[in-house]
Amino acid sequence: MNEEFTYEIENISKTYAGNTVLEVEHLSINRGEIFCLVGPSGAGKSTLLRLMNFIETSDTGKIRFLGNTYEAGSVPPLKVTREVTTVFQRSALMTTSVWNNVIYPLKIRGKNITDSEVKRIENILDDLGLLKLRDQRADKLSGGEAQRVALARAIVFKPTVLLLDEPTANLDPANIDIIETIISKYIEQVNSSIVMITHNIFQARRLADRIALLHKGRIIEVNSKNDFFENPHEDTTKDFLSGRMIF
Amino acid sequence: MNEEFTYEIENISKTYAGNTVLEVEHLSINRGEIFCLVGPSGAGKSTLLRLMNFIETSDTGKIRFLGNTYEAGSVPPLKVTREVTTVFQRSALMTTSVWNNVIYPLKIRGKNITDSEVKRIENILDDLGLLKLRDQRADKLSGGEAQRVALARAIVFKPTVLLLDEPTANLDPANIDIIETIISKYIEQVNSSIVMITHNIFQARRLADRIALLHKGRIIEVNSKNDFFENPHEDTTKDFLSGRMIF
Amino acid sequence: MDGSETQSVIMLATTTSTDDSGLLKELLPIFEQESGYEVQVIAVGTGQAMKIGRMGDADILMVHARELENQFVNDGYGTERYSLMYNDFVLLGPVTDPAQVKSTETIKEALQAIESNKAMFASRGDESGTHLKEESLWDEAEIDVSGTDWYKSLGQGMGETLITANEMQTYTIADRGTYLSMKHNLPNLEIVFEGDESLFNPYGIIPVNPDRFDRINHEGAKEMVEFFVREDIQEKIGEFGKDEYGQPLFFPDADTPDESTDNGMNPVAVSVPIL
Amino acid sequence: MSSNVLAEGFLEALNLLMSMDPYVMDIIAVSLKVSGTALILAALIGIPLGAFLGLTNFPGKALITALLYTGMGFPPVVIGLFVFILLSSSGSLGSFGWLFTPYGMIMAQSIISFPLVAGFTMTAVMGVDRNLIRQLKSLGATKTQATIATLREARLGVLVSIIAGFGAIISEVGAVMLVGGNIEGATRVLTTAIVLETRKGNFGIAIAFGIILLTIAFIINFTMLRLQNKELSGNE
Amino acid sequence: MSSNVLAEGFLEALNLLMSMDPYVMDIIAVSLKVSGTALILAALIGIPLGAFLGLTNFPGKALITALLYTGMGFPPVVIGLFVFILLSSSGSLGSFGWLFTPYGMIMAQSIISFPLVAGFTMTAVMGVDRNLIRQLKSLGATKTQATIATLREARLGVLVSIIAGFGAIISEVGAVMLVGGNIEGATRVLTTAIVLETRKGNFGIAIAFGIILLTIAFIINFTMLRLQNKELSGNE
Ligand SMILES: Nc1ncnc2c1ncn2[C@@H]1O[C@H](COP(=O)(O)OP(=O)(O)OP(=O)(O)O)[C@@H](O)[C@H]1O
Ligand SMILES: Nc1ncnc2c1ncn2[C@@H]1O[C@H](COP(=O)(O)OP(=O)(O)OP(=O)(O)O)[C@@H](O)[C@H]1O
Ligand SMILES: [Mg+2]
Ligand SMILES: [Mg+2]
Repeated sequence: MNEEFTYEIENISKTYAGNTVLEVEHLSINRGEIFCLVGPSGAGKSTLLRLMNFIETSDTGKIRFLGNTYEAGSVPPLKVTREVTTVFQRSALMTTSVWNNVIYPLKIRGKNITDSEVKRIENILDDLGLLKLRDQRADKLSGGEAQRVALARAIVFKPTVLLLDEPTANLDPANIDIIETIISKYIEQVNSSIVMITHNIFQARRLADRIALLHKGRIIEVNSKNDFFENPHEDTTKDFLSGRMIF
Repeated sequence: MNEEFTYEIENISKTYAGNTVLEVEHLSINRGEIFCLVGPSGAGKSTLLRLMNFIETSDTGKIRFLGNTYEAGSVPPLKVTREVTTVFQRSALMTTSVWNNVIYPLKIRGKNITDSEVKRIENILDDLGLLKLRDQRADKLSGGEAQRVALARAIVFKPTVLLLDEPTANLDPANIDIIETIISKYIEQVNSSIVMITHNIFQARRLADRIALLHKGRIIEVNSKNDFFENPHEDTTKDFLSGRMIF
Repeated sequence: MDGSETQSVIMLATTTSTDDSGLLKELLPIFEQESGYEVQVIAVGTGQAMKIGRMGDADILMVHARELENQFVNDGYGTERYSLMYNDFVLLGPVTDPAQVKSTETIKEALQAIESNKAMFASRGDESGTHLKEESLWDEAEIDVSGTDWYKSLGQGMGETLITANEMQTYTIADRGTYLSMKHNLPNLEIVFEGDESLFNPYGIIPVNPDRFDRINHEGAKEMVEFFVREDIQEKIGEFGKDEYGQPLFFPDADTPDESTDNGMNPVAVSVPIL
Repeated sequence: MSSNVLAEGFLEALNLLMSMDPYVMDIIAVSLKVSGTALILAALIGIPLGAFLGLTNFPGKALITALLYTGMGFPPVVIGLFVFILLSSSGSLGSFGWLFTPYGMIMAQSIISFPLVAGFTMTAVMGVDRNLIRQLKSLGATKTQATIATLREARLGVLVSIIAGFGAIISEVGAVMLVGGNIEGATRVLTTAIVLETRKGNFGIAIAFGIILLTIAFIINFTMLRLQNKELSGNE
Repeated sequence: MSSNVLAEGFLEALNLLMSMDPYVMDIIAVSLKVSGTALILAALIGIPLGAFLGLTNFPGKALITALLYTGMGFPPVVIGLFVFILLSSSGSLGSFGWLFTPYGMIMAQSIISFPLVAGFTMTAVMGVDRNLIRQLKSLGATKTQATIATLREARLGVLVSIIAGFGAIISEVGAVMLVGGNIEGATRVLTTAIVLETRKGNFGIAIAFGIILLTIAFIINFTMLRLQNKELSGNE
């Protein structure tokens, strides 16, 4: 685990029904960084995240992850995939209580929910303003509540790598603030990385160490936060930042 | 249809499992305005929209809508409810092609899809960058694509009142721009109103005529756009705008 | 189905064993050809056949349960019972004959041998003509089978009972016709006792009383009775099965005077089949 | 013995099918006619009722549902008996003259398959995302239109409800035996023919009929499923 | 007359149940024991298999699925015949001595109910939001854990698959008649008793047994559904 990179992605691609929606020649995610992925709707951002979580496999290329290389079509062993988790764009909760949803990752890992664990989990729920919803059925939550439950469920088992697909899309400014604080603190705990998709450029600016622009399935530019916003290499990036159409 | 107000809401409330999540004493929506509803997650915004679309009925009070009054528990006739539609926070598309989804409201109204109609619908899809997805199955769309299809489906049949629940939550700046333009143009077509929930304060600022802050199920403040941002009456509003916690 | 159509069809309710013997398949086409009627055969349990008659859903019955037949006529559901033919019951058992029934002289001794050896016996147990006959035989042998564990009451038709007895290697009582027609499927069974005069099994044919129900095809039923008792048809009955089994399955007895209509209590006419 | 009988059955089945034996062809035709008609009737009532139950709440619904699910296990022979009593000359519908005719069999089989179709349709409809149903209403769908769209969403479940209803009646023997009477050339169907041959100890022919029945059911199911091919892809 | 027979049946049913007639109690006990055990066996194989089929794609799956759905309509009497031939003294499993015992009946009924349980479980699992399944995997669920969670999501459908399996075998007569032999005091169950009474022409008693059977099935279904009460609320 002394590698410089959490991910090193080479030449991966993904095709659905004859349509190649992702084609990444090279992308590496450094240890300890928050990496933001931006790009227009349909660019392939969520697809890339699914491949990074090994929920789907790429059609070509390979992914080096936490020190081991996985060829297209192959999947790491459970021990390794359990080190990474995604908070999906569209939160998918089980039709049971909020509490049961949040402790699910611990239960499937055979963890005992001791009193101190209960305390810890309740603290996380409290931080996210969810404590009073502890026993509510998850299919009755508001949009933003569901999104926060999904985040709580992801961080409760302290995965090494956290992939976030627009985790604040359905939230108000105050809640966005809370979640950004949680994300910033979390990167100090995990000795690895956070990859986050966001359409909120201000959010990327507040949180990211580096930013990549994905467009039509290809990486247009990867840059440090400052340069991405101040000195982008590519015209496409400039257009994207200014809200001009780049489809 | 010469009323001053599209909606006049009096003393409505909604309770789920003993929990009162909405209690609005008075709220009126003017003809011809874009009305933005903001507030923290779980405030009751989506619930209010469901009542305004008569998908659920309130437990108390009454709603005057397009010139007629509907008591708690009663629902307008089909002809009237067909004048209002909602784009939900979480887009719910049928598992068929994008095209079939978009023409659904026309089909259930017995409309003939003439060649010129096809042209018109294709233009809407094109505006929203969806034309090339016309025949894709709607359950295979990206988050932002699905949200745009849901919007296309709502405006295609030209409802008099449009209720939008965070219609740009999953979109990039350029797409947000497109949709805001479409919304601004649409209000000129409909001789009534648009009510829109958004967490994006900048968006409210760009689009709204008036803004209301909902908090814990109650309306805290209704104000013109300028005053809401520049001279809010309430401290809660100030806190909300500055991103401070107001739970 | 309208009225005129009804009258061109004759509903014959019979027992499964009668139908399974194949006799009707041989004779009915001749009748249909001659008379122009179409005959539809409902093959069911004995009790069920009587019930169908009592509900007016058949035009004519062909069964072999003398007591029940008399009762049917006496209760006014049938016009008259006509004797048709008879065969006999045989006692079947495993080839090994564990109760040594083969050495007995009378059916009474045979059944007593089964009881004293506690050899398994499979009864149809379905209140069919065969079952009622079997019960009367146990009565005559003064054996109470209830509550014994060697006596298996199956509650099934003749065919099923023979299959079961063959598998379980038990004794059982069957009519000769059914046994012969299924013999090739019953390798474990053979006749261990036959020929006792109390094993006589007469078949009757009863038109359903048209006065009791609408829509009874009484004309057809009468014609069918006339057909079955006719000399050439009676002869055919006596010939049936000879080619295939080397012996007849049934013996015509339409000539036997039938006194049941006189006093209704006429005991079964006794005539030992010549086998 | 066992392999002999099975092999014999297969050969016999092939033989019967190849030779287009009119006796067998007639039995197949009656089976398909009776069960097909019964299924259509059951679907015409069962699918709307199932959709209604799946989409509505009312007091006593749990009771109705339990009754419906119990109806799935209604012994065919008891249904046959009810229908028999009704259709008998001395029964209330005796004047129809349907006893021992395909009409009576269709009636009995409709009753048998209806709870299956309705029950599974209900379950399938209840599995549809409730947000979608709300969205449909918001788009102006009438109750009927929303129901139709919901059934379309639940199409695999509805298809399976039909398959289940068909499977139950094409393989059913108790009711058709009782109500139809197993009359050769008129009301004999595959299952009653199987029972008849079994009773006679002709296991080979019985199995041949069984194989024919299964082949028909398989072809019908496979065709229906092909039409819904995409729906079958696993929920990986 | 028809109403007479029905009324007679109801009274008779009440009477039999009230008097706790040992003959009847014995029949009920055998019915429940045989069908209950068969159902448990069918569920133990059918639920995992159905979940697997619902969650996986592989070549030839459409074929397997069609076979499974066809199995739902496998005539019980043919299954009975197969099992009979297998268990007969000259059959491959003849040495078990299971013919005409509850073991043989359980074997036949497991085979009958298994495709129903598996088929409906599969359909229910395929109705679960595929995003949820992805999310579970992403949270670190093993294939088995994700399957269990998916079955929990599809719980109403799985419950209905069990109810359907139970309904099919508790009401089934062809196979138990053949394999069990309807031996009084040993292998007689409610359905074979119904057939027996029907053959005897005792329609009243037959209907009484039918009512008893339905009452039992209803109580079991109602109890199971109560446990899942919330799931029943309509998808309004
Ligand atoms: N299973 C699938 N089958 C076919 N097309 C797919 C599938 N999944 C994704 N796509 C297509 O791939 C493209 C990229 O999808 P993806 O979800 O990665 O976009 P995204 O960048 O996350 O967009 P958004 O910001 O709108 O969520 C889209 O055009 C989408 O329609
Ligand atoms: N069917 C329900 N049963 C119980 N509670 C519910 C139900 N629907 C909504 N709620 C609760 O009502 C409250 C208001 O929900 P609503 O969806 O209106 O919030 P919102 O303002 O739209 O929030 P968000 O911005 O997060 O979408 C929430 O706390 C939610 O948990
Ligand atoms: Mg996405
Ligand atoms: Mg909301």
